[in-house]
Amino acid sequence: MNITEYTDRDVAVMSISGRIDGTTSAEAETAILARIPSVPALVLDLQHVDYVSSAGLRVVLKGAKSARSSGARLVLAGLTPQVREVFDISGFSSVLEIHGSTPEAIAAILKTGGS
Amino acid sequence: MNITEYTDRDVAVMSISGRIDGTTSAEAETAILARIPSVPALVLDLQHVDYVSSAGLRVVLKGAKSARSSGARLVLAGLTPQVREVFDISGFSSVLEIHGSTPEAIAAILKTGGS
Amino acid sequence: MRRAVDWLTSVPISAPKARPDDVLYGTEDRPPAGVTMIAVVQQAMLMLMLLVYAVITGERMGLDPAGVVRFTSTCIFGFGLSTLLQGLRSRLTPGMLMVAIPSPVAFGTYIGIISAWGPSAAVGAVISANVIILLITPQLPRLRGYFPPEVAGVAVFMIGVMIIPEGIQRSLSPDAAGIISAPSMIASVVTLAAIVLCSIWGGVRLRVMSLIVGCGIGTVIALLLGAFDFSSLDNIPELGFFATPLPSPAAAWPTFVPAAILAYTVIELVHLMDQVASALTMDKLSDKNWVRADMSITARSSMANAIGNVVCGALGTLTGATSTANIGLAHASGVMSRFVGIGTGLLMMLLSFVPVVALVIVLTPGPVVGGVLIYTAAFMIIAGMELVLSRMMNSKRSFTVGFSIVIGFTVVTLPALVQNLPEWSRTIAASGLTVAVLTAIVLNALFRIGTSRTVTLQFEEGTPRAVQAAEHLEHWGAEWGARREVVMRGGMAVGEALELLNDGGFIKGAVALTTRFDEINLRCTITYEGEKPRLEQTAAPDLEALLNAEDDAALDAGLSEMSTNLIRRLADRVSVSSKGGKASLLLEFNH
Amino acid sequence: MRRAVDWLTSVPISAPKARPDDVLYGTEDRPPAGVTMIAVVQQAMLMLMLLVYAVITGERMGLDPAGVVRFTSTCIFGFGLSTLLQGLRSRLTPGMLMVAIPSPVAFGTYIGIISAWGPSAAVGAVISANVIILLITPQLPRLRGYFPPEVAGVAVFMIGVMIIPEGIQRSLSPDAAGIISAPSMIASVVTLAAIVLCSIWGGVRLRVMSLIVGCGIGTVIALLLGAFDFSSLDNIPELGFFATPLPSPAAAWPTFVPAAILAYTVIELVHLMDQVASALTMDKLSDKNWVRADMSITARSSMANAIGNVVCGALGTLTGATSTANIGLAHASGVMSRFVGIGTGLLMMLLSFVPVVALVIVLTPGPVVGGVLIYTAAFMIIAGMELVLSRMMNSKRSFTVGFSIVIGFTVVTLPALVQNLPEWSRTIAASGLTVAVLTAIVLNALFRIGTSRTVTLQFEEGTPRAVQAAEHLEHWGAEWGARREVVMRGGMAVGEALELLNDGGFIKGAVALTTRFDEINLRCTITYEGEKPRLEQTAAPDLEALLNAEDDAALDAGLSEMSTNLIRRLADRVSVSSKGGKASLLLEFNH
Repeated sequence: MNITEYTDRDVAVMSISGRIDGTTSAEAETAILARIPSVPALVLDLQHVDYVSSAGLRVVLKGAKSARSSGARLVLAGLTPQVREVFDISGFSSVLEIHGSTPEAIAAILKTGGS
Repeated sequence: MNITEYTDRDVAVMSISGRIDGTTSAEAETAILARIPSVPALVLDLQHVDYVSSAGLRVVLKGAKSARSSGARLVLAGLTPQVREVFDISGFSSVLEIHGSTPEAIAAILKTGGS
Repeated sequence: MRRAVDWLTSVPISAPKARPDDVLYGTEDRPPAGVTMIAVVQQAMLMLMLLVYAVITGERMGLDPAGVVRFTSTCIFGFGLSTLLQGLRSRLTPGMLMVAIPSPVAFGTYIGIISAWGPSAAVGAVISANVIILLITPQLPRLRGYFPPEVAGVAVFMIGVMIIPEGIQRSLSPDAAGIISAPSMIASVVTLAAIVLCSIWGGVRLRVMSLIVGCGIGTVIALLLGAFDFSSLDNIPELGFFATPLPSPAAAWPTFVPAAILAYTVIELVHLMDQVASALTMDKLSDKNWVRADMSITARSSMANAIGNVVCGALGTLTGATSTANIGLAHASGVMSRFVGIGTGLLMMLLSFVPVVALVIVLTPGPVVGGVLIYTAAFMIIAGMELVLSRMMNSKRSFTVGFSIVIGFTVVTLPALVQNLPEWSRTIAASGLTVAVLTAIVLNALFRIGTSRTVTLQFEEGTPRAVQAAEHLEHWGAEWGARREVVMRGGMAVGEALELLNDGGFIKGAVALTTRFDEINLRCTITYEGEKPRLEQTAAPDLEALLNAEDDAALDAGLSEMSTNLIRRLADRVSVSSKGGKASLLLEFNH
Repeated sequence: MRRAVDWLTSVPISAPKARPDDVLYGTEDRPPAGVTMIAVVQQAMLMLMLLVYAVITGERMGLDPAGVVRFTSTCIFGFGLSTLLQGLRSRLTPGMLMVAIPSPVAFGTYIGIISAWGPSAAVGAVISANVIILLITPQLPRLRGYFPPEVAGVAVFMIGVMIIPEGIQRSLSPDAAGIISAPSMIASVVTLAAIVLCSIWGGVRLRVMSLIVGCGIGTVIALLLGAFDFSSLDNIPELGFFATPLPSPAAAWPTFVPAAILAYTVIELVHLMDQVASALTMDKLSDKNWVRADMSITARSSMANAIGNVVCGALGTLTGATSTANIGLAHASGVMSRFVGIGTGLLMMLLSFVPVVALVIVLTPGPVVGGVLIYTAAFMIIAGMELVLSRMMNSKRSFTVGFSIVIGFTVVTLPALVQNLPEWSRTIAASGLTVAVLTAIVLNALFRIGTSRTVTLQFEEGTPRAVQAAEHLEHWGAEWGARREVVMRGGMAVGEALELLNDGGFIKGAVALTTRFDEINLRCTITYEGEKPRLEQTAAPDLEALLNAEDDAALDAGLSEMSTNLIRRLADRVSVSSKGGKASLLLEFNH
């Protein structure tokens, strides 16, 4: 798993690639939880993630919870069909904000503002 | 341009993607020059770079110079054919260490040690 | 009765569809009356142009001009009914805009059966073959491995080849001495050129109507140059304004000839593959959120076509297939509403009572028809090649396709070889299409025997097990030609299971993954030394509540069963067992 | 004389080759005597198996058994010479291991010419056609646009189709009444099955020898079942152990018939495309650092083949082409040394003096030959399809290929249409291959007219100009079918130039990029309001010194001309001009 962070039009983006599973979830959790308090909104670009296990889902939910309590907004983008399916069948799609691609996610954030 | 840094078997790797040209070379320069003094060897993974202009070449040469003066080793890896051609016709291939892929570069560093 | 209607109309739920942005009216949308009318007329006009195979069939059956007109009218009625069925939504019909046309695949075999055993055998063969298809349709997913894209590609390619002689003869109209007619050739070339130019340089809408434009221009040229058999006008039968499209009296009662039924069943199998492809295309084009093949809708589309074909058979006509040109028109015009399909079907059934409509099609000059046929042949040949090469080739697939085409050509170019075969097999063997497709089906089935369908992975140290499992599944999935989405789902579930077994401390020793594929199921079994886990389905946690919970402990507790739930939902069936210190976990996935 | 030899042997420098890791002996390596001998014998055996087309040609020319043996021996001599030429390195020959075999493309036309105008016309046609090819070869890069992969694909595909009747006739050996011979069919199926099984389940080396294995097993079966014309043994001519391979007396002096020359030139154009593809394949397989097509070596390989063919023509045989099976053998065995090619050529020339070698090939049972031909046909058909679809299809390419194949088939299936053509055109028109390839060439050339070859990009705000330029070039490069490496180089140079113009402050107003492609050159012109830059070639900086320099200022100064140097080296020609406040910078790239 690799994590790249950058900002696009002042929106913070965290692009993860590889697998988010039991081996790598701790690293992802640290990165996400460290980033959220300092930004009004964070886009998680999962375009290059080809596998998310339940450990990965847990990290995303923790991130969403942390965002909610700090008044920030966590947005997911670019899910591959198989990752999308995991979010769908676990019910996560209904409680998270998910966009087709990072540009779409950024546009949505810029339009409605953080949180 | 995106820059991702990670270590693989204790070798520092900096993976750049996109274009290294006049617009982005300053960012690449900062990242490379900041990294070199702290490591015995650095692999520049250019696998996802599809364009290098003379400004990009200058950054790489500056990196190599900095590495030489700090006793470190700068290794390039994964050049696409068109980027390789630019390194060849500019004569850069003859003064830089270039490997086919990042795993090969790491193997070479582990075998012969840094610097 | 009431209960039967209820059963028929309570359609099994499939995924909700969303209209893509470039479509004006989606499958379920009801466009305004004006839009509907224009769309219906366009679809019906295009369909009428494609009736040329019905005309050819009628002529080759040796019918007199009045008979050809009646045959064509009856076809219009039958295909109108098929189109109507496709537009209705029920347990047996899909509810889609799919227009039926006489099939270029069927006419050769149909005529062959008539000349060998008479019209009543054709009626019997068409009805029987389509009843067989109706019985096969529910088994479709199970049989997919026997009809891979390369087999369908051979069929499409050979259809193109079989059309050529018909197209060339009509284009050149050679006389008894073999001298070709220059006016005919010019009219045909102009027709062909107009179609090609429209489809290459025209805009999207002109492209779809290129057939109509080409026929229009070609007909004008043919009339100007005299490349039109004006004597045919003298033979125009006395037609009333209104006439019931009746079956030919000769075909009143079906007779059932096994060889004829077999030959026509092969043809209908080709149609079945084609129908599945068309339904998938239409579903994909009209659903923004399209992710996976909706097997329910493709099966219902195939059933609707088969039911329509049984009626066509009973009416004494050949059978139909979905027109891809009409799908293209629907997409290009942005009107994909199934109500347009219902309207088109009804309009066609109405027009079948007006013989002058069929007459206009029957009178289309031969060279114009020839140009259309040549155009169709060229594109069928390319489409077949693209289908063949849509999967990575390996030696087996190359030989299957190459040898099938060689055998198909042999029949076409060396017909003398067929003459000494037993009578019953001749109708099958005489058609290059049927022989090539049968060869492809048999070779494909033979080579399947040689492919191992069960493989075992012994995990190695170093790389995480879930990664090894995913790579293993992807490699073998491609080798077997399994659907990518099923393989990905398998990788997800196996990865999750390995993680659960590992983190739960169930694994005490060596682990192996055995994968078995049989077209119906993908079965992944994880065997290991240790205990079996409990994998009980529990209620899904209230995620919203977890998000608002005070502390992380609540979140972790709420998600503790997440892993089990994921596995249970990703896999279609899960079972665990243990025996003598060894445990195994079986995950099954429908394919 | 001395000067001529010097000229001939001073080969223009091409890129140095490096042996790939999986190759044991590279093009320039001289393997030990034992290895060389084994490799030479294997290559020669495979070549002898592929001589079947020479035998067919001899038989169809109506030669008596002794004549067929002599014809085959003469072919062995001619193709041995061609193989030797390919192995030598000179200004006209490449220095590669490429084995020549009688071409399956040529034999139909060759026989056609002989039956229409006699053997001396064939000699004249072969010699003239190959002299034309020799003249064309230097223009190859310029003509590439007229012979794109889809045209070559049509040729390969139609070769496969043309072989079918010959293969089926020999496999089934039907008698006068059309009753097929069961022993023949069994022997043929066994041959075919053995070849297929070896190539599917055999290891790499068995796969390459699958033809020889198949022929061996097939011959045994044919002899056991009696599917062999034992009477042919009675007619075996009295052959000495040694005989000079002489041309047929009938062909002593060439006559030149324009229609025959035209027909054979089309065939040799097909060979030319094939030869270029084979030479590229061989070069790619034997060079680890392979980056771009070495046009010098492909041109020299084509010339060597043409020179060999002129000699073949003079000897009264048909012409040859490079055997891809032998390339496969070289790669699989890891011995790609050109000295093996020289050895194989010399061995074949020697064997041509021993008539019993040719006799063994002539006596190969018909059904075995049939099985080999069917196998070849199946794989040619697939290879043709793959070539056709190697470029993205669009409407123009689809129609070009589809229509060419339709026309080719028409000739094959409706030969009566050809009978009324003027005598001179009949040899051309009678061959489905020639007609299909000519149609493809003409349609491709016609559709090229309709494609804009000059496009202008007006840069937009927002995206960096270099990015816009790169995307623009890639889009149009694909549309034109330009080589990817040239397009990428263009993108690099244009990007660098835009950066230089921008950073140097040369651009004062609007900028546009005009790109023109004509198969020989890709020309990119940047026009803008402002001054023209100076782009003078300067000496390359001493990079090693810069690396060791004390301060960064020295480095920056040393690299100050880097941008200009890069542009000058990436582009093949650079020119600048300005007029009335407008400047332009032209970059040209050889294609």
